Amino acid sequence: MLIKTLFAGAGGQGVLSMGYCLAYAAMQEDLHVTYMPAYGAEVRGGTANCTVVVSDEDIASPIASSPDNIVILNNPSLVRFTNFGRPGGSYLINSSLVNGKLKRSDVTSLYMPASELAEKSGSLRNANMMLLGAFIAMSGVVTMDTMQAAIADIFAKKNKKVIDINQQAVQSGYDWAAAELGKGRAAKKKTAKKPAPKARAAAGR
Amino acid sequence: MLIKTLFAGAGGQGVLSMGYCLAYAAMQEDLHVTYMPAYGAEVRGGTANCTVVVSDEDIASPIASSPDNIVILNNPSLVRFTNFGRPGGSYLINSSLVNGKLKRSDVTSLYMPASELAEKSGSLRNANMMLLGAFIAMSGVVTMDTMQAAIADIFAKKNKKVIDINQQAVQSGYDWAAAELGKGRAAKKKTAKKPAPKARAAAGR
Amino acid sequence: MVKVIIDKEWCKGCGLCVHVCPKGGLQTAKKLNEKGYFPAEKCKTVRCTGCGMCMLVCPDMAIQLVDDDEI
Amino acid sequence: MVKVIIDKEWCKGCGLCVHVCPKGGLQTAKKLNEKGYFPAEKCKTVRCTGCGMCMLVCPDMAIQLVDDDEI
Amino acid sequence: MAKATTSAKAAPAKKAPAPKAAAKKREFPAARPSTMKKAVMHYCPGCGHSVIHRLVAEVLQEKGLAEKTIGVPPAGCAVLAYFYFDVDMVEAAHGRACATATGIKRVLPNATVFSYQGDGDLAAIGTAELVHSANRGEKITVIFVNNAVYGMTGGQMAPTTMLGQKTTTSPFGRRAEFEGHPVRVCELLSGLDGVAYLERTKLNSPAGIKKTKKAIAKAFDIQEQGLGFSLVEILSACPTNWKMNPVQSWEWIENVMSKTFVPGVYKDVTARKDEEGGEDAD
Amino acid sequence: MAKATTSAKAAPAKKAPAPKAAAKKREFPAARPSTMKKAVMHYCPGCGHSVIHRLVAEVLQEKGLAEKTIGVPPAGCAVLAYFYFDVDMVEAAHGRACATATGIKRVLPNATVFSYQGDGDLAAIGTAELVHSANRGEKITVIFVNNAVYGMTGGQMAPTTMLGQKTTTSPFGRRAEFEGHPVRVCELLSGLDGVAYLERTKLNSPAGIKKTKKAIAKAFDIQEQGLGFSLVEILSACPTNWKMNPVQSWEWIENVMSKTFVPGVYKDVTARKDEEGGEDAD
Amino acid sequence: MTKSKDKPRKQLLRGTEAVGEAAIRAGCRFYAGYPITPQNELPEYMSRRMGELRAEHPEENPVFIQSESELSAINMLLGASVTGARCMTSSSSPGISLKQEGISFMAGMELPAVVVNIMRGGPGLGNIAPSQSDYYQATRGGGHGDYRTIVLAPATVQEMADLTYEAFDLADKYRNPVLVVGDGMMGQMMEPVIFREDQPMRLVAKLPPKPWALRGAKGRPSRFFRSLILPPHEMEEHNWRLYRKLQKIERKEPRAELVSVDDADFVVVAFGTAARIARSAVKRCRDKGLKVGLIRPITLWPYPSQVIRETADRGVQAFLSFEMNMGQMVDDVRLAVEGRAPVHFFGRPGGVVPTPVELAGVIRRIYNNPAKTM
Amino acid sequence: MTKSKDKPRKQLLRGTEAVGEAAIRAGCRFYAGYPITPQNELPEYMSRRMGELRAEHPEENPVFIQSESELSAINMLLGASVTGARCMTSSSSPGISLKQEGISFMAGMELPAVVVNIMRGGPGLGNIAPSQSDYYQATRGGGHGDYRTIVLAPATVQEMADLTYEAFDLADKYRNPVLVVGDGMMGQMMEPVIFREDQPMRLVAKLPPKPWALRGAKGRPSRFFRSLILPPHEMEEHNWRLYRKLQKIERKEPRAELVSVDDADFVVVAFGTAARIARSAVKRCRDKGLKVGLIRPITLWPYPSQVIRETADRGVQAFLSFEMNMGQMVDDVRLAVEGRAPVHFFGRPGGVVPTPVELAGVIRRIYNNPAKTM
Ligand SMILES: Cc1ncc(C[n+]2csc(CCOP(=O)(O)OP(=O)(O)O)c2C)c(N)n1
Ligand SMILES: Cc1ncc(C[n+]2csc(CCOP(=O)(O)OP(=O)(O)O)c2C)c(N)n1
Ligand code: SF4
Ligand code: SF4
Ligand code: SF4
Ligand code: SF4
Ligand code: SF4
Ligand code: SF4
Ligand SMILES: [Mg+2]
Ligand SMILES: [Mg+2]
Repeated sequence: MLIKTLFAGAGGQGVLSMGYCLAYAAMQEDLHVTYMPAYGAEVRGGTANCTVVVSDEDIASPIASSPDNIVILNNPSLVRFTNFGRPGGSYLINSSLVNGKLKRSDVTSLYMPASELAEKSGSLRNANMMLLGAFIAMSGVVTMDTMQAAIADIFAKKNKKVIDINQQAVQSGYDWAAAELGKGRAAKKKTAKKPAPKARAAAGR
Repeated sequence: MLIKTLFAGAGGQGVLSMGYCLAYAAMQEDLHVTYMPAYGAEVRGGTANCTVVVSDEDIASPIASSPDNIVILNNPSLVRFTNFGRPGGSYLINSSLVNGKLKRSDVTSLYMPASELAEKSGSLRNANMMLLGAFIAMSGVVTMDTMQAAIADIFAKKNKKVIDINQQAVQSGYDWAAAELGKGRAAKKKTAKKPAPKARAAAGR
Repeated sequence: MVKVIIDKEWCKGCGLCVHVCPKGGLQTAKKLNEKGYFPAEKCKTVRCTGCGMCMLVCPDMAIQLVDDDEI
Repeated sequence: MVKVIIDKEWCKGCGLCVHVCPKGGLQTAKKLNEKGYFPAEKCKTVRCTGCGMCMLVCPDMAIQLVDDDEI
Repeated sequence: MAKATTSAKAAPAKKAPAPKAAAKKREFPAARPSTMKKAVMHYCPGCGHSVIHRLVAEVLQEKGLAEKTIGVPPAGCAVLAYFYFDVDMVEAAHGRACATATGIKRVLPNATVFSYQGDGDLAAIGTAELVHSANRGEKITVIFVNNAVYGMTGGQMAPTTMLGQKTTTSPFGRRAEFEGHPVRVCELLSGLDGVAYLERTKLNSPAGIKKTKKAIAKAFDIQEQGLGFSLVEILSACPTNWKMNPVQSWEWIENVMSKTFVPGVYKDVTARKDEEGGEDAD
Repeated sequence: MAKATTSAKAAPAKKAPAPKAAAKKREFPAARPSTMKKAVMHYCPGCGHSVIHRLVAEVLQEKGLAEKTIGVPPAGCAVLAYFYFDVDMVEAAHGRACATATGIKRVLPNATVFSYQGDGDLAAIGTAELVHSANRGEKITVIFVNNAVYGMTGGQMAPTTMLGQKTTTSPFGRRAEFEGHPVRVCELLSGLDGVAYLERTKLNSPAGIKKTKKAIAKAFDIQEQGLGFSLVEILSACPTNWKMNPVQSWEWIENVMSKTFVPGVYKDVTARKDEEGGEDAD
Repeated sequence: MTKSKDKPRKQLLRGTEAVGEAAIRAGCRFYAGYPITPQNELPEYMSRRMGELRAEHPEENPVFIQSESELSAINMLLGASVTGARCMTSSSSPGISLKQEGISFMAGMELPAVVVNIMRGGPGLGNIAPSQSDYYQATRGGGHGDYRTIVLAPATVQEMADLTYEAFDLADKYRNPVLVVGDGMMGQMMEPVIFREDQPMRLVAKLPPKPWALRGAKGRPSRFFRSLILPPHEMEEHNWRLYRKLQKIERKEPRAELVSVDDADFVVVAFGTAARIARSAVKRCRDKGLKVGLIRPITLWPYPSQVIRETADRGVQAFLSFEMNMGQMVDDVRLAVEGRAPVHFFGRPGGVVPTPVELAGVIRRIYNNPAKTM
Repeated sequence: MTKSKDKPRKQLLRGTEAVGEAAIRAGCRFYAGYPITPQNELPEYMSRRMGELRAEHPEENPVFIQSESELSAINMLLGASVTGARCMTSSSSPGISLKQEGISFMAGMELPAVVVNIMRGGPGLGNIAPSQSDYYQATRGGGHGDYRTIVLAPATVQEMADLTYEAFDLADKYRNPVLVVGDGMMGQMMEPVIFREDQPMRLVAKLPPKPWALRGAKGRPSRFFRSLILPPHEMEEHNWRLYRKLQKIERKEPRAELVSVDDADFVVVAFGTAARIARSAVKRCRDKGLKVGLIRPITLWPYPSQVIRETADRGVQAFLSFEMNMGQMVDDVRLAVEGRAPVHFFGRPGGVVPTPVELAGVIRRIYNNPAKTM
């Protein structure tokens, strides 16, 4: 099992936190995990992305030339990473902030109006966590339990409210996606054979 | 043939010029020659010395751990270099500026009151050239003709008078020493077999 | 008459032109441009005097003044 | 009475003490020291006031004032 | 046909792209001087570098200097300046732009040579090169962009960071006791005899931009006249690392930075004595 | 028994060599403070370094600081200072003494830390370290020996070389046009906020020597009080490289050097405003 | 962040943070450095942690200085080190070049220090992508004079922590600068890290004393540190003394990890990030039945020559030095193998990180034709 | 001093003066440097000669700058070089360490320059006596990144002149920095020097044009020089391009002098001052009937590996690398020999110059027991 996920968006959209939470959760499941931010610090720009690799073995490289999963938070990222995901992989796309659709048919894609949903649910700033929840529903890289525990851990220094808000956002994203996927082939995924104990296959493969 | 000569005295006594003139003359005789100033520039001090190596072959090192000839211009140099000359070698000593005698018997030594002689002859500043003349008489490393030509060359940019003064000083030193050595074993030297064409043995060996 | 033209694809949405326009003649668009910025745009309702402040301050040279009469 | 003592082996013959003595009480010796310098020495003829200038300026701490009375 | 009115004066368009038949189609952005390449700059939204680039390029164009100019960008956010300036350029090592500019100018005394440096580059690692090229009176122009942080590397403390300012390496705010006071470059250099011109401006208003351009123009004049070293220090926004939006950044320049870094002409060998020094009315 | 009257005040002789029975036999030289080792110094006859060493050592002795002092000699003629000062010392790389002293003082805030630097070391290669440790207000004392040349390396031009002065690398005399004017360190630093004390003295007369000692004492006081960076610049003879005898060297300091490098207190945070700055009557 | 009392727990740390935290735990209380990508998070981390520590343990007097340059930083370290403080600086390639003079000084004066190089691509400004092109500089002493520094090359974030922690002990033990080298990947990547019980937070008061340190001459004769030794014979003696120390290090400290080397007839040699790729490629090859092994030098100096030589003596068909540069460590592999087997090189400079698949392809090609060096 | 019209005549020149005069003749019109013993006479010479030249040939615009530091000097050179000027800087070991960043930049930007290192003993301030302890730094690139500089190692003052003269052509030909390395002995010593007819004074106007130089964009599109290349693939491509250039240099430029190697069954390898001693020691040994030869690398990089390897193939019993350091070039000898014969090392660091007698003794000892490496 070796699952590579890229999160991409604009600076400030919380892309790096998404990756961090996923990596943290994977660590809690005693998986091998690497988290790698794209560091373009010598050139300024509004984009941010990071890659999380989860595996049950040593991980060679924390960067991915063709990730299994790609989570897209805004339009420039969609443009940039359209051809980046591996054939057969999956895309999760914040449809609120992209123009049009992914121009590929060899990957699974799920469009979530995350910004709108987040705004409606109270704060635009939760869009990333909702997407993260949806991503978990879609990919099953870690369990929701682990993720919820991870969030409690990560924000332990902040107040309880921050934890709650984030946990709720993740959950609502998960629920949204589970429902959405349920409409399609989510059921199929739920019964997919796990390639290794403690490891879950990437959704949509 | 390989003759190493060390000139030692105080800064400003013209020690480096002596070595330079000798080296220059040897060059004019198409000998292999190196001239090496002692560069103690990281430590200040009043002393100066240089080594001239003359040979009919490639010269390995321009410095000498036990020079054949040593020319001493002042007392600190005498103290410092008393044990430095190779056994069987020779010392030429400016007796005007040293206290007492060399405490060695395994070397030839010649004492020349060079400062006094120079002062008498007009200028204290000629002492070094007089010693150089004496050194040539004593060692025969180069001929007087070459040396006189070398001086003309070296001071060519200065006026005629400078050349004259220096040539006269060298000559008078040479004459003084020749006379002095004549009293002893100078005659012997004059007939000594030359070890190689164009090369002359060090006196006093 | 002098007129302001904003190239929304060169604009990075810094908002400085909006800030300096003495007439309040510029505003931030609601729609992202291709680069992902909300570009500046002219307010339909306000009359631009062609003072050129917006062009002067625009870091990305996305604004230009043109003489409308000559078009 | 205060008296000047010059250690000629520490002296480097810089001449500064000779220069500053307000009484002209010091001079340069004719004889080299072991290091090859002409050291400073007291003039036999001049009376030192013990002002200490020479000691103050001596770079090599070759000069000392001693209280003669106590010897 | 629309007539483009740029803030640059019409310049002898020697190097303008070959006149196209499509002149009728407006090309954007046309506010761009001919001394700039038509490239999107990598600077963040509202970054002062972008404006300063244009001002320098306009001055070079207006004075007809472009063809004999060699620019020296630094390591700093402006490291890619050669992608934007349409003049010969050579990248300097971090902090060494003044030395490199010296090397160029000494070989080509008639060339127009400028270095373009940030506050970290010029006032930290490049201090010795700055002070000594200023002192030697090298006939170069330094465009000094003071944004109170290390922009490129992610907002670390610079020598010019304000007291109390939090940066990634002064997380508790700069403290005079440990990190010292902000270094005022114009003041520091003003006593050096080789310096011919020093001015500090603030790039936070249309008026400030105009004033900055005037200062840059003056600095290049000084160089062309061979009078000595010239430097323009520009208080310039770094919204990204200040964690402000561009408008807030402008306000911060006004209310905070320019209190410590007082704008004004700090030296001008062409001025009468009484004109020089102190803060000038803006 | 003879009573030695040294120019140093009697100090608590804690570290004096064990009292010998031979106390009656006068030991020379006894004018030496206990903070100096009994070693012949390698300096040339008449060299200012020799005197400055003694003055610093006397001040350390008189103030009882020796046991908590760490000195930082430079690369320069004074590189061997650790052979003469009887305090802990660590050799710095050429020009970096201020950085090294900073490292020491930050770890040991209660230690007395001084650097001892020549004009090449401090005002050329060490410019950045000097300016920034001064600006940070490092609580160190810099003894700055300005002899207008690179002494150790054989008399090359220094940043402080006089206009017109011939050196081995300015064989035609220093020219303002190419080599710039002499760098005036006290003036340069005086505007930096971290600086607490700056004085320039001339070491060319008994009065100058006394004044220099006072300045050094004051600088160490400032350090002990934790007020900031202190530096004493001393105009000091290098007869060897000036190609003068020591007496002529003193005159040259008076007639030439001190005209450009005007002695005086350039900054003193303990002084009332009106006392500070400008040339003081000698 | 982590308190010394905490019992070992997993943390997700960035490479640079792991270095910083390990340094703090190892008793480092002096950091001086200058920003440069891709290691900025290290000074940033230190600025915060030293500040926190100053509040918690004012008596430890923790110091963070953002120096005016890399040169200044290394010379501040020299001062801090001579007082006995455990100290660290960090930078990336161009900045490390600027530190070479200072490193040479510290080696000459036998002053311990830890210097971290998060390498980037070069020469010149190069780029900030992962690269291993400072291998020569690190292992041969880019500075002047006869000296070496111990060079540690972690390949995981856990090792970034472990080796940094150890670096301080090694530096003190041998009184010599120790380099820790990583690259943009090692520095930026996050992985789980555990600080073990044998890696506790060490307070300054409990560190082994350094009787040689300078802190003022109270109660003892004054002494000094220098590297200037003018008389050649004394300088020679000093150099030989250093040499014997270096030889001791060469005997005692070489370290390498061996992966399925025992029965290998082809061995890849790689360190740091490259070794991660190599490990994976070797596994791929093994899966396909190729008897390939990996030697991963953990110390780049002293180089684990002996284990390589022994492996060569065991009859390995060929070696492949795999590096993210144009071929530098390959010298050391050749020097170890000394003609016993062909030594091949595969590398990609400039920040391109080859994939395990790519490397496995290279291995297969050579495996089938081991005698022919490229 | 010497006018270009003079017909060849012998001059007695100091090593540093020979370098200076050769540089002037080769068309060098830009010198920037900072004093440091034992090479001070070189900047001193340049300050005088550039001044004289400015009077004679104002149109050549000769420039001498005593920079504020070595760092500044190398970066001034970068500026001068980019304009197309032939330029030189010089220093000694610690100062050369400070130039490493700049040298890496110039190599990365493909800018020619001549850098002279009159080595002294190290590490640290060390001393000023003759030493060869910067071999690694010179040949491996003490700076960061994948690059090399051509390294020329003269062994006589005549060669100081000849190789410096040539260094400018090599630098321009390959657009790469060229190092000339000597030591205090080579720099301070005077020997007879002849500037040959094929080494005339070259006026700037007559030098080959450098179409790549920056002198303002008049009449052509503007262009720029940089070493920052952010995209890894571009950086890699750039690096490989440099690599191919370096390989070409490795093919074309290695140079060595062979002394009685033909029938030797024992070969000493030594360069610079050490080679002078070795030459004399070899002669002594030959006189005593020992079949000893000498290989003297003239280029330290590219290293004359092939001639050494060929010699080894011919069945030489053993090699001895003789160096005035603790053993650096011995790596290159080993890499060339690759196990074909034992490679011994003898060296003295710190400025002690062994005598031919001493070295001959060492040779004899090994000669009688060639297999046993020390
Ligand atoms: C020798 C060296 N040290 C450090 C760096 C990393 N670096 C690049 S730019 C920079 C500072 C940028 O700050 P500033 O000069 O203020 O320019 P800004 O980006 O703010 O415009 C630093 C430290 C480098 N490239 N080289
Ligand atoms: C990096 C480096 N560059 C150059 C030198 C050579 N050097 C030693 S001392 C010195 C300058 C001495 O001049 P100054 O600082 O004025 O001290 P002085 O000898 O005049 O007292 C120089 C250039 C060195 N040791 N290290
Ligand atoms: S030209 Fe003036 S009035 Fe018109 S939009 Fe721009 S700033 Fe506003
Ligand atoms: S100033 Fe320019 S970049 Fe900024 S919002 Fe206006 S048009 Fe866009
Ligand atoms: S104490 Fe005064 S009077 Fe006596 S010798 Fe010294 S300077 Fe002259
Ligand atoms: S001042 Fe001192 S060193 Fe100078 S001459 Fe007088 S006693 Fe001698
Ligand atoms: S980081 Fe700051 S200085 Fe750099 S481009 Fe962005 S706003 Fe400008
Ligand atoms: S060279 Fe000058 S500074 Fe150095 S010891 Fe001699 S007189 Fe003093
Ligand atoms: Mg900045
Ligand atoms: Mg000096």
